[in-house]
Amino acid sequence: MFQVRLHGRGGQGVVTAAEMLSISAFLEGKHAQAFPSFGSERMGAPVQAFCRISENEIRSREPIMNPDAVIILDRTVIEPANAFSGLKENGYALINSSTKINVSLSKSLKIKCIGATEIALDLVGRPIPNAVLLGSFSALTNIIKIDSVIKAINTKFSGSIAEKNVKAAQIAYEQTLGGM
Amino acid sequence: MLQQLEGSQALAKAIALCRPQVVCAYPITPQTHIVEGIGELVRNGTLKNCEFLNVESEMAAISVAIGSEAAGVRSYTATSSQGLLYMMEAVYNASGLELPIVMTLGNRTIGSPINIWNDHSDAMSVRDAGWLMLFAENNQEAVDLHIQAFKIAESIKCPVMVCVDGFVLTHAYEQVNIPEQNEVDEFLPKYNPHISMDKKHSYAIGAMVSPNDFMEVRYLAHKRQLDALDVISNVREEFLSKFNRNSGGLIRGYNIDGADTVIVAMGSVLGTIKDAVDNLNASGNEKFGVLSIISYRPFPQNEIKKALNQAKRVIVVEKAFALGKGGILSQEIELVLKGLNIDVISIIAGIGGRIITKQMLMECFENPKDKFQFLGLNRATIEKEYQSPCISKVGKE
Amino acid sequence: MSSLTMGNRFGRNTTVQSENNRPNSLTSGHRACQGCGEALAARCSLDAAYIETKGNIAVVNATGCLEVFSCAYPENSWNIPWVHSLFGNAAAVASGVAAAFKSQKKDIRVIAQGGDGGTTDIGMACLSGMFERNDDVLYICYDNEAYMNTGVQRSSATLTFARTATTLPNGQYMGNDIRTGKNVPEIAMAHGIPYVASASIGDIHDLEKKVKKAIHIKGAKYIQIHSPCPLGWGYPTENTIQLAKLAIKCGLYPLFEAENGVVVNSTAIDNIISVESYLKGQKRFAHLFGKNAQVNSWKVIQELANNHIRKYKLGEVVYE
Amino acid sequence: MNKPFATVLDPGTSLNNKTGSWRTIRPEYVHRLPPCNVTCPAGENIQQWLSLAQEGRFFEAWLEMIKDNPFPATMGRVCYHTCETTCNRVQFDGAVNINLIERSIGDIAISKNWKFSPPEKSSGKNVLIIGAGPSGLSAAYFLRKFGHNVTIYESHKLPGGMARYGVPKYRLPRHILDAEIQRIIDLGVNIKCNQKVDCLNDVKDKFDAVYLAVGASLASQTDIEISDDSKTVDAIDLFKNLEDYPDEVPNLGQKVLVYGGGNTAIDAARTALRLGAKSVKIIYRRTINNMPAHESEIQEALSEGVEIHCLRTISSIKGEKILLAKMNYDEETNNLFKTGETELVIADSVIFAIGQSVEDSIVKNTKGILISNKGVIEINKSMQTGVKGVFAGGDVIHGKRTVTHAIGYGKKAAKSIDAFLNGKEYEPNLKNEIANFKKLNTEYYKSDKRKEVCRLGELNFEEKDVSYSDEQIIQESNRCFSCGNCFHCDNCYAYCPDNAIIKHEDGTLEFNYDYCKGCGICAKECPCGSIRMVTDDIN
Repeated sequence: MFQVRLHGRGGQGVVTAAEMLSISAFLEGKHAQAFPSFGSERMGAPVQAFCRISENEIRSREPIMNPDAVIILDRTVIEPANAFSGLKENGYALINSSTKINVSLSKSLKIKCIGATEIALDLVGRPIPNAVLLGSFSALTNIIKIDSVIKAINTKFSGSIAEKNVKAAQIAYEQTLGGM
Repeated sequence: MLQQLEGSQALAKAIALCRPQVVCAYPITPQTHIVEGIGELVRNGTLKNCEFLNVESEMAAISVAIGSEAAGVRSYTATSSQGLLYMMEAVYNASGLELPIVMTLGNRTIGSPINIWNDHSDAMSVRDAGWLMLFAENNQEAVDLHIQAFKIAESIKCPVMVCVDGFVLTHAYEQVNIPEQNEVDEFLPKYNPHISMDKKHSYAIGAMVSPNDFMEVRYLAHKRQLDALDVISNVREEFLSKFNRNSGGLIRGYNIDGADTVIVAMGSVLGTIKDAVDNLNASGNEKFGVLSIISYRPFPQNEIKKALNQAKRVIVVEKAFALGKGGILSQEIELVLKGLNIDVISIIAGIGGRIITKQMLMECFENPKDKFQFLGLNRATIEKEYQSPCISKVGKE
Repeated sequence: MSSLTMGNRFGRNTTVQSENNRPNSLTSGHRACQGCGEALAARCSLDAAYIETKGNIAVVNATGCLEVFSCAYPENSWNIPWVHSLFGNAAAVASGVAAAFKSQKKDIRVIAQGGDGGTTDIGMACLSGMFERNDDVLYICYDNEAYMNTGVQRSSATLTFARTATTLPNGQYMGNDIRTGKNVPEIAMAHGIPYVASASIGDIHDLEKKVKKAIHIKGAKYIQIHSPCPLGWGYPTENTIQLAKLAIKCGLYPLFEAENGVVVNSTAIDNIISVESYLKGQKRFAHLFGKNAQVNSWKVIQELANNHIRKYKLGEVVYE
Repeated sequence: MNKPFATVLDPGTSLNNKTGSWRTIRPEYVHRLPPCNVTCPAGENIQQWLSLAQEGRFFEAWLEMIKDNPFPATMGRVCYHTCETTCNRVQFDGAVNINLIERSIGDIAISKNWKFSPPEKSSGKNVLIIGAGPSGLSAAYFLRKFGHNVTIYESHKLPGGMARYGVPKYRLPRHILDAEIQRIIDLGVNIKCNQKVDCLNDVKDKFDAVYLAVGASLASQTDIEISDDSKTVDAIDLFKNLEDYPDEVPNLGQKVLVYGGGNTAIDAARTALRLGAKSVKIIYRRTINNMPAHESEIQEALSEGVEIHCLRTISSIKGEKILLAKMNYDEETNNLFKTGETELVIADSVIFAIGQSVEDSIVKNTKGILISNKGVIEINKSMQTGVKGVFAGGDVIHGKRTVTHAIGYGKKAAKSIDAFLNGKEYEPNLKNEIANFKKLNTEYYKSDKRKEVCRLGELNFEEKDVSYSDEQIIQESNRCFSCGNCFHCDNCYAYCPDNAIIKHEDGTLEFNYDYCKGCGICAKECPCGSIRMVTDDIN
């Protein structure tokens, strides 16, 4: 079971990212479960979402407290949301940031920063970094294939928005692979 | 077809497959996505010959469904929490009129204080309202129960409420097998209403009934619910043979043969419970089993008794309780097991969306300290509040 | 012979009610009080709708006198498809019935009906919702100006100073001195629905004309019918029609029609009378005229009538 | 369909609930007597023929008229129509113009040559009627219809009595009168004119019954001092001469006085104008409001230029000088006295129109027939004189002397004689309660002004044609309230909150006491007062 926790703010597509992640896994024949940290839907408020990926049926519905990876869509929530809490030893932390983030942690993590918002603005025209980060996540973790991410984007979006997001995710994927 | 879908979207698709002709909706979290989904299916032409009404309140929503069922068409609505209470009067009315409405209850607690998160307080508040109440364990079952619900409702002329845990299921993406339209059509034939409103059926529906006959009306309604036990089982069988999925029915056991302790629960918490029980069984000596109650109304007493009578201990995990008394489901289980010398423990969990973790459950199952307890209750807060001059010290626990 | 009668042997300008094959939507054996205005209003309205649609109507009834006296097991007085759900939800149930017919492509016209309590008070939310959605329902309110079924308590349709069980004229209180605050036809008009009308059993020609017109209009329609209640108002049972006529003649119950939110027609009064002659025949206003009455207190009601006369252009104000 | 128990019910099942048991009073349909009918001297069922006229069924309306009066066209001209005075519509927007409708239909009957149907049977009995005036002719008509053989002896040249000799032509054209008399003759009545009966005893035994209808044809006498050179004439003689010798136009001079205040005085004055008088003055002792003449007649006379000088009596007539005594009259006490003042007027002639009296010589030798102190023959309630089989009516008895009354007497006498001939006593029908205005609910009648006509024509002896057109007849008939009798307005049926009235195919209505709760709305909303509430019998 691979568990991912996503952090961000309302309006950044945190929940959609979790959903697309689950769809990507599903498309690879895996079981996946995505769910938000339920609350009223307010723009700008800190938001969490979760995604479990497994070869077997997923029954548990508890929130993810010990993720294998965290995806941070907005670096400003890291502290207030305690975004790294419970993250496993050698877990992944994918952070939307064009500059490198210095975090002092007691455990070793695989941290990757990517300027997803810039890529999104550049290619999609909107500051929604979720698809970009999923492309990067695919490269970073290899838990899901980039093809699955592209398919997932295409189920959630359509037309030019889908096209642009796919492009952005691919760029992020390439960038991430190249940077490793 | 197997799809990765949000629970609400899956339900919207499933309900559309049942071809309701009137769907009415009033927004309340967390039920909203379901009717939004149906609305979209109506608008894009997937669900044909269906009137989708945006009404001004839950009272209107259920009332529209009452009207359309009375006029002889398959009708659907959904609500949660306060919405259910707001339609309460009509909830009783719908069952009294024997109108086979199907309603999704996206379970949510009841305020005040206002709280939009999941528990079963809303469902428990209508447990005597004459509706059949079925609880879904996961989104696949939620989908399947809705398809079964129309069939059950229409065959016994009684409304059915399908309880789906708010957020936990309604907002969760997971894989769901959505049946094909032709399969559903075969399973759920065209609605043949027992009452309708036209020149040929000039009936008066909803007569006043005096003390001379009212008790008989109620008795018959009770009898109908008891008869529904068989209907629910049969529909499950039929569904199984048609769709090859073991969804619905009255109860479902998990490792209960030879279990010392059986955990009884309803709804989505069962998944986490099963994981907890698997962990316990893998490590300890005591053997744990799980009993899912799918049909809460009618209450399958005999089936429950049969499932539990070998256990030494029964732990009921319930997401609602009766203030001033205690667990609700546990009381009913206790009555079923009366005289069998089985300990019944009531664990109130997840109230107002409080986190229920596998860890918490395991600890509690292994060593339930009290016969009645609240899972994850913050003692410090309680103690602090007890120091407050505003709180009466009388009857301090 | 006069065309003001309900029928005549020449068949000129006759009412549905005068026809020997009228449908009797509400038939005999119902348990309404002697001289019940509501029973009459309901039969008149539904018969007109029935004739106009060749029997293709379905009726939703709010809880209240009409429902209780017409349909108690084992006796049903209705000869039309009829459903009763609750006190406050008739409009919504009717929306559901209309939706059902629409989905089945059945051309059956839907009528919801209730008293003033079930309409102007507890049923207001559902009513407004039905209006706002412009659902294809004709809502008829039989207005007898109080909760009669429960023993004559004040409703938002109760006339100023009227005595009810909850507005007794005790001490300094003058009956319903809360004022008459809710003009539901105007509220209906504010929704911009295609058709709104007021009517009265004091003018059945007019009433039938309005129902016949409304029943064909697609969308939400509202007709409020003044239906005197011998019990609640305190008058001899034979005076039901007379009082309805007096209410029209003094201007207190203006008869008008509105389309899409605009008054398009009102019935002018030939010889306007004083409200006094209307009020005096009713016990609910006896305290305005008795020994201990405040002098000319009833003139407040006259002013209400005058306002109607001016607003709906019923004629010249005669009594100031 | 397997319906839920108790909450879903079949339609109309409340018919099992007989709410009639709630009732303490109950409505019933009644027939009340309309005031027009009550006051009609001939007892015409006016409402009934108006009802037929409303439907344009003029023949049936005429048949209904002739049930009580064989002279519709005549009566439509000369009747003083008390029916219209008492018509309830007077209190609403003016009486129904009954008289003109009767005339109009009567004229249609003449123009279409409608006949009386012959008697259905023959009794073989012979009845003699003495006098072919309105009363005698009326009696003859009814007796003939009853199947008796009728012979009339008439002293004048022509039948018609006062209708011919007391009513000027411009009010009653003779072809109208002749046509209506001819119908009676056509029915088989044998009228022998110029046949004066001097003594009843000479003829009475030859018949099974006799009806004395000789009228009052003697001009009343006065004690006014009249000089020999004065020119005076009795109105009744003036009319007779005009009728029997139309070529001899009497010369009344330029200035004419008429003495009297009745209809005859008015007729005389208007006749004088037509004979060339330039000034006609009526001298009457009381006030104009007390004149016995009919209001409309007075108005017409005034319009034609007749002057009416009230509160005066004639003291003496000396040539052209006529001395009048001024009078004082107290209406309350009915005291009439001379003021002492006098007035002298100049006139070429004076016409007396101060009443007529009965010529009683015919019965002087008949034992048992009594003459009252007022000079009229006394009769019992069956109109029989003191002699068995001898009846009397019309102006010879005490009562109102109008053509209409005469026709009424004739009808009543005929019924009595018929009963007598069958060995029975005539019993009049019991009269229903009167439908007065209070019993009506006039809200349901639309205001519709009475259609008036102006009867005034040119100053000659031709009648002005004022009859209604067919449409006008229908329109005016429709103004009838139908007082006291259901006219099928269906108000009761429509307004009953309990549907407790059954309307049959033919439009007739019946109370269904199974469901009637006795609220009384039907009675209250009945426009014509033909429903009454009565205490319910306790069964």
